[in-house]
Amino acid sequence: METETPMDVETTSNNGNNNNNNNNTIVKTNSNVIKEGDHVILDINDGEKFSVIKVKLGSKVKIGKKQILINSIIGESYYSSFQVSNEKNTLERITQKELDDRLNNLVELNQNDADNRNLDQNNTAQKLTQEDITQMKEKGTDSNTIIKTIVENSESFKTKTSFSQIKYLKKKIKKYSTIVKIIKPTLKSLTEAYYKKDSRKICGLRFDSFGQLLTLGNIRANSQVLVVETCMGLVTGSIAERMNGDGTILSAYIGKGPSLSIVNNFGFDTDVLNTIYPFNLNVTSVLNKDEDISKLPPTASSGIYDKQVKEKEKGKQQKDKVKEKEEGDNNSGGGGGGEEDGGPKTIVNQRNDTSNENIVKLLKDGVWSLVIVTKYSPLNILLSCWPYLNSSGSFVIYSHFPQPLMEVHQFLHKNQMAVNQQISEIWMREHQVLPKRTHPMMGMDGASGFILYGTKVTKPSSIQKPISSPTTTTTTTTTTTKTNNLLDIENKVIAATTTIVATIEEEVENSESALKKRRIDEEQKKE
Amino acid sequence: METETPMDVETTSNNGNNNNNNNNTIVKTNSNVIKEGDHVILDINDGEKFSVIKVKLGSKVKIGKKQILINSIIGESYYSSFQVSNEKNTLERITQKELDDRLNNLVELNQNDADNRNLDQNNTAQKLTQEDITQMKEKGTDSNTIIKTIVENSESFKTKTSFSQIKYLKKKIKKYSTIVKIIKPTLKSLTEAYYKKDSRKICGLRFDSFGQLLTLGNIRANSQVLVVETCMGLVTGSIAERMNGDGTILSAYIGKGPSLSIVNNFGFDTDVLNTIYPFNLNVTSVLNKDEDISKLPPTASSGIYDKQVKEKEKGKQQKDKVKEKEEGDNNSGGGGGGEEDGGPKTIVNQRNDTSNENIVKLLKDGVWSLVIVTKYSPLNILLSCWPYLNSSGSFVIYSHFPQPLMEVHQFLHKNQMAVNQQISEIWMREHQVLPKRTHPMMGMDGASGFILYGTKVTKPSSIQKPISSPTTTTTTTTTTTKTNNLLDIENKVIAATTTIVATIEEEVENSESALKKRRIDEEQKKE
Amino acid sequence: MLNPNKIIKEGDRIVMYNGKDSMTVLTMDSTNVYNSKFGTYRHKNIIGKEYGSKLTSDNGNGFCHVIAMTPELWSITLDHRTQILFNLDISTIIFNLELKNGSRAVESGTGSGSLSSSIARTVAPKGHLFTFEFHEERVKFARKDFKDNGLDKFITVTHRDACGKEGFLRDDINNDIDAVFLDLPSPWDAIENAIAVIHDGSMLCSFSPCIEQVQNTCLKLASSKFQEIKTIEVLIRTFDTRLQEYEELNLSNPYIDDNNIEENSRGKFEIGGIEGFKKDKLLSRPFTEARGHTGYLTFARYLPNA
Amino acid sequence: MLNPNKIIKEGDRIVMYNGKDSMTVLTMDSTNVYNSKFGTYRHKNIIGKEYGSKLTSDNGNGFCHVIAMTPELWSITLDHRTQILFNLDISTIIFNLELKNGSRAVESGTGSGSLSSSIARTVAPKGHLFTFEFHEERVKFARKDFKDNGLDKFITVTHRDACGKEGFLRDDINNDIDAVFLDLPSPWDAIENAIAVIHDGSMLCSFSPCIEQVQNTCLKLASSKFQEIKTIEVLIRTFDTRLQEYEELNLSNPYIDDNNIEENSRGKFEIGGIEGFKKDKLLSRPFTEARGHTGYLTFARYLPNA
Repeated sequence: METETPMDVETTSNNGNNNNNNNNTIVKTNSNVIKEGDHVILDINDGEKFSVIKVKLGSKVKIGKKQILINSIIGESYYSSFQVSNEKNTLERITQKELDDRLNNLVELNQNDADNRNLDQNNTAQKLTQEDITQMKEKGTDSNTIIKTIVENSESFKTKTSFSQIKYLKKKIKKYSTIVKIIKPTLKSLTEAYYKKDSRKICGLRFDSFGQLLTLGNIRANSQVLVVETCMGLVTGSIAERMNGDGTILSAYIGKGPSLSIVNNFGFDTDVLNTIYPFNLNVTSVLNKDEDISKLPPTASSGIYDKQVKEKEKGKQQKDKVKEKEEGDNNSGGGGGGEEDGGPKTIVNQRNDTSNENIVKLLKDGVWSLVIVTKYSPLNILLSCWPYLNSSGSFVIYSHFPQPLMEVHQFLHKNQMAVNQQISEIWMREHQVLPKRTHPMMGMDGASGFILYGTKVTKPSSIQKPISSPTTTTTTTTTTTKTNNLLDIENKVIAATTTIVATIEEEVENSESALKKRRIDEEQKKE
Repeated sequence: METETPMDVETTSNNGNNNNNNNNTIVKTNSNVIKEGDHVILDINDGEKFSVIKVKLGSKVKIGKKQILINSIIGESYYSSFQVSNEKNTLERITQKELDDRLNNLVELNQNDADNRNLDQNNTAQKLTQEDITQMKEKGTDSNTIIKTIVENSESFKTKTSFSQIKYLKKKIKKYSTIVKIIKPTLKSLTEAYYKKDSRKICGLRFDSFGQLLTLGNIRANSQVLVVETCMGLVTGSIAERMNGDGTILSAYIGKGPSLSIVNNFGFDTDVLNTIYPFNLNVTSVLNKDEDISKLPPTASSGIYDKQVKEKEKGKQQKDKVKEKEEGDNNSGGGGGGEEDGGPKTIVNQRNDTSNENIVKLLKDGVWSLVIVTKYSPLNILLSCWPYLNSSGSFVIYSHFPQPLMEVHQFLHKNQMAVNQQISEIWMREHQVLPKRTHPMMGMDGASGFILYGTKVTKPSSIQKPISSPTTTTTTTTTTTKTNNLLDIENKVIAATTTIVATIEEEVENSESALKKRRIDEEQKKE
Repeated sequence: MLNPNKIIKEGDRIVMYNGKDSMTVLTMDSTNVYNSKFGTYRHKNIIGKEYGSKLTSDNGNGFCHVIAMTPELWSITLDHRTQILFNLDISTIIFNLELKNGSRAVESGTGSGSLSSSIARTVAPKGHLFTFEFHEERVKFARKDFKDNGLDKFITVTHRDACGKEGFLRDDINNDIDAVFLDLPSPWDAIENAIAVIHDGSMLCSFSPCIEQVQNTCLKLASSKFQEIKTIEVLIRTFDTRLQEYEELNLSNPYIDDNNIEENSRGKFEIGGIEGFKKDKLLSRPFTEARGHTGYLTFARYLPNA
Repeated sequence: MLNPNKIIKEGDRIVMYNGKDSMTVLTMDSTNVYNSKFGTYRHKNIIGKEYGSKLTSDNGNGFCHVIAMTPELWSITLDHRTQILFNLDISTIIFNLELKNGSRAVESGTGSGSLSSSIARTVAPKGHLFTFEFHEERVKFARKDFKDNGLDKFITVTHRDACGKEGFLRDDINNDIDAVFLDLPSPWDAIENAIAVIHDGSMLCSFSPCIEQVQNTCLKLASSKFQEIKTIEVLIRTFDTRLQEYEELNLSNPYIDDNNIEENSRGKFEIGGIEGFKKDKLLSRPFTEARGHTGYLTFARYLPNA
């Protein structure tokens, strides 16, 4: 494996005294240092805003209303914090200890735990007006002085408990100074950033659901995966990160061209980018109809393609297509094109063959995992991809709503196309762990989304064409077909389901009793 | 208010030095004592089994395989525990302290916290065979001796931590001795008992959902409530308990006669029983059609009616009806007729007029709350009762499944029949609170069921007949109508919904922002 | 609040409803006018209308539903002087404290009076709530609110520290309290005071946000002849339910005939060579913004003789 | 486990699937026979079949799906020697430890090897898992399982107490560990040992059932140059989804015509003078039996220079 770019050093310069499966070199001590050419996430004021940039000596980043020079981050450790210097328009290194000390040195904290018995409820305890504060800011007063002045003019500050005082100060510090933390772009950090920024762009895919998606999808190196997503490439990127250069990712797009701009922000090495094969989902549809694939347009260029290279390759006549693509990009990304997409485009797939002919070949070879995360109704997408999922392969669908997954579940169950199916949701909560103040966080994200997973199976005879009608409850769709036909279908479905209901019941009860059994087992073990 | 029966002493002999709204006498010191004539719940081995009986000197109860005399419980405090004496077939008072001491005196507990490093995983640490133990039991060896012998023959017991040892002993004590706790029947205790025993009989109504149902239904004394339930009377009884003699409960049954056997087990006073007016749900249906109500059969006798009294009143010709009723009872109670229904029947509604004519009058007067907890599809039931719910009255529906509630929600919203609607579910977890071992319980009840509540509103003009078709997604129903008609409806619904979607969106966003705002408010207050 | 008539009359407290986030409480005063972004309404034009009516504003530009007050609506509309208990906690507390018409209950602190109002609804008219609050200003606000809502006959507010020497003792309380609710920073310090007013079989509930408080409370309860000690958490999950535009792609597959999809012409579209159509589907999902914690509820029954 | 072929061959480890509660793991040995209540299957009749096939038993009475092994199926089918980590905890751990092909990870204890198998799948083939277990018998079982599942190339099991003096030090570990996972009664005692093998930016995760353990761990992490300290709980909610018989009552009301209901003749019934009919409806609800707690997951990043 070659190390062509300085990105993702941890991976590509991986060697040393490991056992037997490692043909790379390890220079772990350097892996956490920010270098030129790295993609980094700027976390501004603890999640207030995120930007992804490629580090270059002399380049500037817009933070607030100012253009800030980023030179000082080069050579520092990842996850370090920097304060924006308003005078010099630079970033100045500040350690966690300095941040903490600043808090403690700013004012004297209350040593006794005050109670709030005599706390005045009206929030008129501040003697400074908003105007006074604005004036200070405009004069360029440094943030520490502003905060100190505010605190000195607060009547209620003295009556607060030290815990409340710290909380108050932290808030003020955040308000009157800008701290930038430099984060290494990984699946985890990018998911956090995009979820906080606008979760709709990534279909609301929360980190814990995302983890389940990759686990239940049996994602691993040296596997073949078919992914259909409208998450700007985050899902494709996640699989590429996990595989880290070994395997094949068939990434189906819905639109004029691939919408994989987030893949860029991982800062992947060429080896990793070469595992990604973008293609139009329409290919599976055309293939299923046994129509001629050569009539389809080739995979259009995309965010993960270097526009210039592509244009040179394909000639001038492609220019219009690129423009269209950008529109398509914006559509499916839910308004896309934020500054995080603005970094220089890297070159992907110089070596792999993304011609429709090769895509068809790869699809026909079969994949071991099918992953669907889109804003579209999933059943048709799943069925269109189903022929290319190997028997015994894993499928996993993420959806904002449970209802579409219920329909898929019922369809596959009814037609005996899958086993081990399960619809699930995650309940996740963060905790505040502090001496005498331990409790779950008051705020909570209540919507993990829903996941359906299962294992594809085949009948002894080979795949038969099952009866139509997705489920008995799809409605607007079903109800508009010709009526005689419809009634026929209804009857068939009803007839077919009576026995199936019993089968599910059995399986379901088994599953409940399995849990019971396991619990008993565990309790016995605990004794 | 008269005190005719010795039941429910706390309420009926309620007096003393209270402020101004109390015309009863308080003899609180006696209220917790078990007396003859009381209904009591026998909790056998901490929830293993429950029985409800009416206390009578000399009566026996079947516990395990034996008939046990209950005389000794009379005069003791409620919530006391008794041990079944195998020799004398009586109940012997045992205090919590004695139970605890027994645990501690049985064997010496480990003082050091052993770790499980060398714990043998195979559970072959018991030298006694199951046969040995059975022999001891058959010989009539007392439970303490059996447990002591088992422990002495356990290799692994010595290596356990004291905490595990206690857990182990508690299990063994439960296994080899029978402890009966006498519990006062209340909404809380009856709900716990029936939920543990067979939650399906009470539609899976969990205590926390039940609490929400009564709160969101705005249940209070001096109100009028219409309740439709198939929970054997638990919901009707809960409302009667809350109202405690002041108010009117129109309790609609589905079947041949009222199925209110659990109402008996509350041990209500006549005043309370007289607030309950059972009637056939068909009355609302007939009334809605403007058909002659006099053609309907009168309210049949039921579990809450003394059969003998009723039979005397109605003559021999009613006998067949009673039999039919019992069948109906069993059907709607989900297999009913357990031993908890076996107690002597009390007399209800001697004074209130449950003739269909009076029911119609009460319905037409209007109710302030509509409560629905049945196993049937709720929309038709709700709409059938809707004309009798006062404008601005509260409705609340409980369902095992969210889908039927979604349909009701959409129907009422679309036709502007209700505001302030909300579908919700409860996540509830119990905690183990012990020094150094505090954590949520490993087992959890994951299904609270779902509740829809809202407030009925009227349009300025008075109620108009809205377009038909419950929702766009009801299906088997809708799809079988004449097709032309159906397509018309589809179009209308679709046309109608485009604007509605916007309205909901607005309200929904408001509600999210309201939560945000409240959170900010709170945080400011906390400072 | 407890006995609304069907028709709105002078002096009634009503709720002007314009969405879950937009409710206003009005006390009917025929000389008064209500102005909002939903229009102008003279009270005298509201009086005489049926509760639950949809009213058109005086100038005909806006509309508003006028509904009767309940403790739940009150707790949404009240000015949050302190953190309030949530509806689900309230209903769980009332259920497990076994409250009903006739119960005599003690509460501390009163806070915003949200729980007090719910308890009063349940114990009225035969029972009574004694609520204790150490913050003087809150006592005043609460007394006024209870009076305005017509609950003052059923609630007595005492300005006192529940952990102090006097505790819950009053001349009109005489070991006859059926249920005690504590929402205090150090609930364990009030448990002896609670014991002084309750009877054999009474229930106690303590609400605490932090687990350390729960641990202390449980230890104190266990050593004070309480049994059935149980700590739970309840959280509400609410659902965003609506007819939603949902996009279906028309892709070929070997398993179903897709011609039924092509016939549906509503909102047909094309994307990247794939045909699709839009449909309205009744969908439901939990709201993203949810409440992750309110507090732990610890219940126990006082059984000195068991 | 990691590279199944499409066709079953001698020596493969396969799963005989007959429902979520009824799975059996078999190692293909053409001389062997599998007997179950779902029929008798000679291995030689299984070998050569496609993975995912529905097989009919040799006597034709039963059938069975034969599917490829995954770490998830393995964790369901394995003999639970200790409490195992649940699937959702595992996926959350792997996600937040930022594991991928090439990562070098440390785990203690090994337990049943359920998490180990999942980690191995993720870090293989370029990376490695070093797992430490103080219980000798478990070490033996784990080594055998990893070998049987073809994971031994990617997992090294060390029989050692993670809190002991040696900690995680080995000749083949050299401050190059990217992620450490601790499932220990006193995780705080192993944190110094973890620091000895990780590098700037490495992640640590500790799993503990009790909140007191979490409190100690967080204090230790905060004083040991860890940042981004975060404690979460994740619980899975699974849904019972099926076509369900649902009863609709035909009751008159002034709002909708009910004749469409009467026309539906499937499973018509009459109860107490009310007509009704049965229909099949696709319904879903959470399972009643659920997991209320597994443990708290505390994550932190080692940042000695930040």
